[in-house]
Amino acid sequence: MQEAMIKRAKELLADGTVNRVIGWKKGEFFYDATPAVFRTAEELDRQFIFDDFTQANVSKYLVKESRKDGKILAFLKPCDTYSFNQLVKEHRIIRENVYVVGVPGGPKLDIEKIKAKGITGVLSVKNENYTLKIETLYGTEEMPFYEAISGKCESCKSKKHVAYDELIGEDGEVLESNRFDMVEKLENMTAEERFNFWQNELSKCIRCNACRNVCPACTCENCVFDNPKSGVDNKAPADSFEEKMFHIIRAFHVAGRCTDCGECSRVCPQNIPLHLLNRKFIKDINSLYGEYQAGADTTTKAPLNDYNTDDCEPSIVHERGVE
Amino acid sequence: MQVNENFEPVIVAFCCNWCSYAGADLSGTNRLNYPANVKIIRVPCSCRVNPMFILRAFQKGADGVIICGCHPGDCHYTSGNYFTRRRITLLYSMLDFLGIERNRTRLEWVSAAEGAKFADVMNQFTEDVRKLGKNRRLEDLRCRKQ
Amino acid sequence: MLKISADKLNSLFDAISAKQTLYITVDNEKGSAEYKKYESGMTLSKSLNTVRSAKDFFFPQTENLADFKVEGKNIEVIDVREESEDFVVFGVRACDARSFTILDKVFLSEPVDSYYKNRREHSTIITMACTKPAETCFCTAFGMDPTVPEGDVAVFSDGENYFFLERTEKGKKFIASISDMLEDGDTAKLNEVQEKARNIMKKLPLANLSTKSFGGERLMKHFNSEKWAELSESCLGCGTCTFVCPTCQCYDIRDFNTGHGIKRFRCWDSCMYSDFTKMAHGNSRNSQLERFRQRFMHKLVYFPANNNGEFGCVGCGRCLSKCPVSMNIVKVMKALEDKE
Amino acid sequence: MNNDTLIPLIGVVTDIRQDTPDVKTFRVNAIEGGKVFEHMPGQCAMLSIPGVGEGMFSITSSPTNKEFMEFSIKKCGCLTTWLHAMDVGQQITIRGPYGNYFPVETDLKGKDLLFIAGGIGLAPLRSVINYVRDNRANYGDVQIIYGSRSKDDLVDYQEIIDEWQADPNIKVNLTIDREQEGWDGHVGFVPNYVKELNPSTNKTVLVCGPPIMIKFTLAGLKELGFTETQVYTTMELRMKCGVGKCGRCNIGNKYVCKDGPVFRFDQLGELPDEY
Repeated sequence: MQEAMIKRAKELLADGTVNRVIGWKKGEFFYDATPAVFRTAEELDRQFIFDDFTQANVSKYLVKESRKDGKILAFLKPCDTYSFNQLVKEHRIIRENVYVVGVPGGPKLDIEKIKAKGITGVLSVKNENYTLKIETLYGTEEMPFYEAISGKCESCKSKKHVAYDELIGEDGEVLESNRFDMVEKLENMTAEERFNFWQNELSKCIRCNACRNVCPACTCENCVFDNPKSGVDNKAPADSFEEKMFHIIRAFHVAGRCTDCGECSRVCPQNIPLHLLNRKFIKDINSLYGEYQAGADTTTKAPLNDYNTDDCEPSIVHERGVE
Repeated sequence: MQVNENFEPVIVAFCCNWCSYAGADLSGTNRLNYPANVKIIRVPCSCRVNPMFILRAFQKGADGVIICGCHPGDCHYTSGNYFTRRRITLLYSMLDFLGIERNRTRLEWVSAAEGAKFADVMNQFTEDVRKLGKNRRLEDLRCRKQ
Repeated sequence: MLKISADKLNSLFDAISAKQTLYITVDNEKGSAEYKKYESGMTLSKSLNTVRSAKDFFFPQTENLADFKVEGKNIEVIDVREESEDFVVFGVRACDARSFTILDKVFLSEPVDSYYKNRREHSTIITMACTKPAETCFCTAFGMDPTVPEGDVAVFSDGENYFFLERTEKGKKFIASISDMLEDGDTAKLNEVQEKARNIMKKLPLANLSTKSFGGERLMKHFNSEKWAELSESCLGCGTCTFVCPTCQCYDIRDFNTGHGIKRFRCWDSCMYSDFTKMAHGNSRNSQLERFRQRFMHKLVYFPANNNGEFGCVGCGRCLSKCPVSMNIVKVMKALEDKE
Repeated sequence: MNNDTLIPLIGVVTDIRQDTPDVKTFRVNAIEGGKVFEHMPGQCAMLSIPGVGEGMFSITSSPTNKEFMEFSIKKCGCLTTWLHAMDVGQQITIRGPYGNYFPVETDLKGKDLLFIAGGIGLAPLRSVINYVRDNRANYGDVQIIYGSRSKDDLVDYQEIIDEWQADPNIKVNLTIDREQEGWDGHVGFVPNYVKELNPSTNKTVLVCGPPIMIKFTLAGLKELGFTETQVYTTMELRMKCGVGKCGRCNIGNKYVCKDGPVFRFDQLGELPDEY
């Protein structure tokens, strides 16, 4: 796949369709690819990488990149195309300045999951019939492929590209996913259990803002949490209230716009399951206002910018689930 | 749960200028009683209530937050309260998801003619919150008075 | 050397925690390590290092500096400082132990930061020698030997026993206080384990990382490097690297109105944030490029310029594993180092 | 526990003077009278209103003033707007003094001095000017070139007229940017005025003002034959701690709060252009 992508990128650079390519650049190790812009065929040959560990969603970079001179080639995985579409819909990405090549998605692997197994000093990973052979400083280790799948790919919602100019490989289908399972599990707990669950998770937050800054839906030029006049104490988890406030508002600001790409949980240094907050909103929107998938198209109205005169009352919250 | 009879909850009520605030006025001129625990904040429309306002009220010591607006269809700005309804439903659902007691939050439609309803709603809500006791799950410890 | 057998380690923890607060590294439910206050039954983590660094003990993420009571035109300042309790931190790695000497250079230089000093003086640091370094480790580049860490007491494990080596006066006192639980032990196996660890150290992927291209004298050269544009391109401007870094020490001072007084607190701040240098008019570091450059220049150039060549990085590898876009100090060093 | 520099002292505002439409000068005393602390010309202090903010301001009064400290503050942000709205008798928190100072007792001693200021840039220099006036015998010629947008924007205009211009040992040259009724002095930008006046190159120059003014003035001085080692300026960047620990006000490896705010231009030349 990587070769095909490099080949196609070089062709598009050569015929002048695009003057830049956004993709992933090889890192120090086999797993730490960095999103990067490539300008020449030589750079692509030397550094372009696309493998089991290129998880990062590059669509947010296109907000800035699509405002620069010339067209940029973007390789987007199916989940990335949803973010891309959503940003096009919100007029954040200038569609004409991006040439999208859809590439197959995951499942991608997460090095953290490998390390959480106690495997340390990893040097390389090979996938042999869905068993990972891991070369380490301390000998070879093995683990099942599926146990190393990144959180965001475990509950993949779709393998279909919703926006592209051309495809490499075949397009997939929207999947029946199990992504709301954990949300449901929490809903069925008692309020106190839920409170304890979130208290434990959110108290780990160090307010690094990685979840916000990586989020393709968070594209405000100046975030409310960066505005000293808003009176919100950013940076400081001074009290457990601060983290709750931050995470509720963060999720709320992207409610109805979050495509469930899973980047927030991927980047969290403390492994807080932030996607659950977003999925709770998605689940509520689906069940209360009709099925809606942000980013699936560029025309429909977002659920929070819309209403029906016969919408349910907020008291519905009091009537369902467990107190 | 143990109910502290002496506990006086702090209730913050966001009232829309055109209906509910007038409703509160009416309940006053009709000499209807509603608890002194209720602190009314007048907003131009229930839609003006940013979710952050609600969280901030809890942070600074509120034990319950209620939003009052015009009945659906009667919004002074045509559709403001329809947006409120969706937004607040999702927010309350999220607070519930985080384990905040669900009876601490409420939304009621109170028109300018419904002075009695206003008093009823406030009496009922204050009682509900009184039963729950002090807000501990969504409070900022720094704001707690020793 | 004095030792305790591995199965008795917990009884040692019980004995220490009976006298003073003890923090050890434990694994959480997600398999990553963190420092926790010791309670009976906790087991020492086998992980190499914690996600959050040990700087929290001396420079917590938020702390109250002072309270103010404002009444009319009058202001009253309330000093909220209290003498810290004595505490022991067990299981600090060589890199984090070195980070304390770096933080000392900042906080204990005149005027001394009394908040930091207070906690520092009341602490006993017990370090743990590394036997299984990870691929992200590069502490040797900064002149450390992780098999013989600094700290007040260094602890070595040969798998069956834990050996104790005093490294400071404070450490000597500490060992004396637990000496009834320790016995003399044979270090033959330990020497083997250490030899093995040293050999691994030489084979680490980053073993050849060199600092010779950096230091105060390269200030203008590195500052004006054209590489920064490319390096900072993917930076999200989040604060992950700074918050997990054991040596990042920038802070912000803010006021919080509690409704019945003002609390002035200080909290970690990040040079990666856009409001870090924002003034009423203008910002001296407007672009992410400048902010990104500041962080690495500080560690590799400015800090050594002000501190006799000592670098502001300890090679713990946290930023390597935690950066959302995998941009880190190693990549920066390799891009900027002198070719040939 | 010893005092910590981050824990402020209390000062009382005993006088407020409206200097220009957007600059007020505040007189600050300790509660029990007298000064809160001593300082040297060019040093700064952290003033704050709890709950509003804290900011670094240069102390505009001379250390030779034994009764009070003064701060000339321009209204531009959150804290300064609050300060401008307050009344006499208001307490504020104050900590300092921070930073280095103009070398009035060493390098400047016995030298001919040329002060060049623009707008609110006079604030830090006023401390030096009055210090020099009070120790007049230690210094040679003193010349002040001061410019502002208009006559109304000249900070400390009364003091300039009543005391400095009246002082036979000081030469004062004022200028404003544009023609104005009631102004018969010079009109034009400060850098150009400096060139017109063509001061002798054996003077030591102390310059402060908006960055763009400093830049052109320095270029002008170089044209006239001044070297960078003859010119001092004072800087400002965002500060929080005031003691070189919070990490934001650095220019290269120098912290403006601790190693500055006073720099000689040849020192600045060795640092990155990030201010």
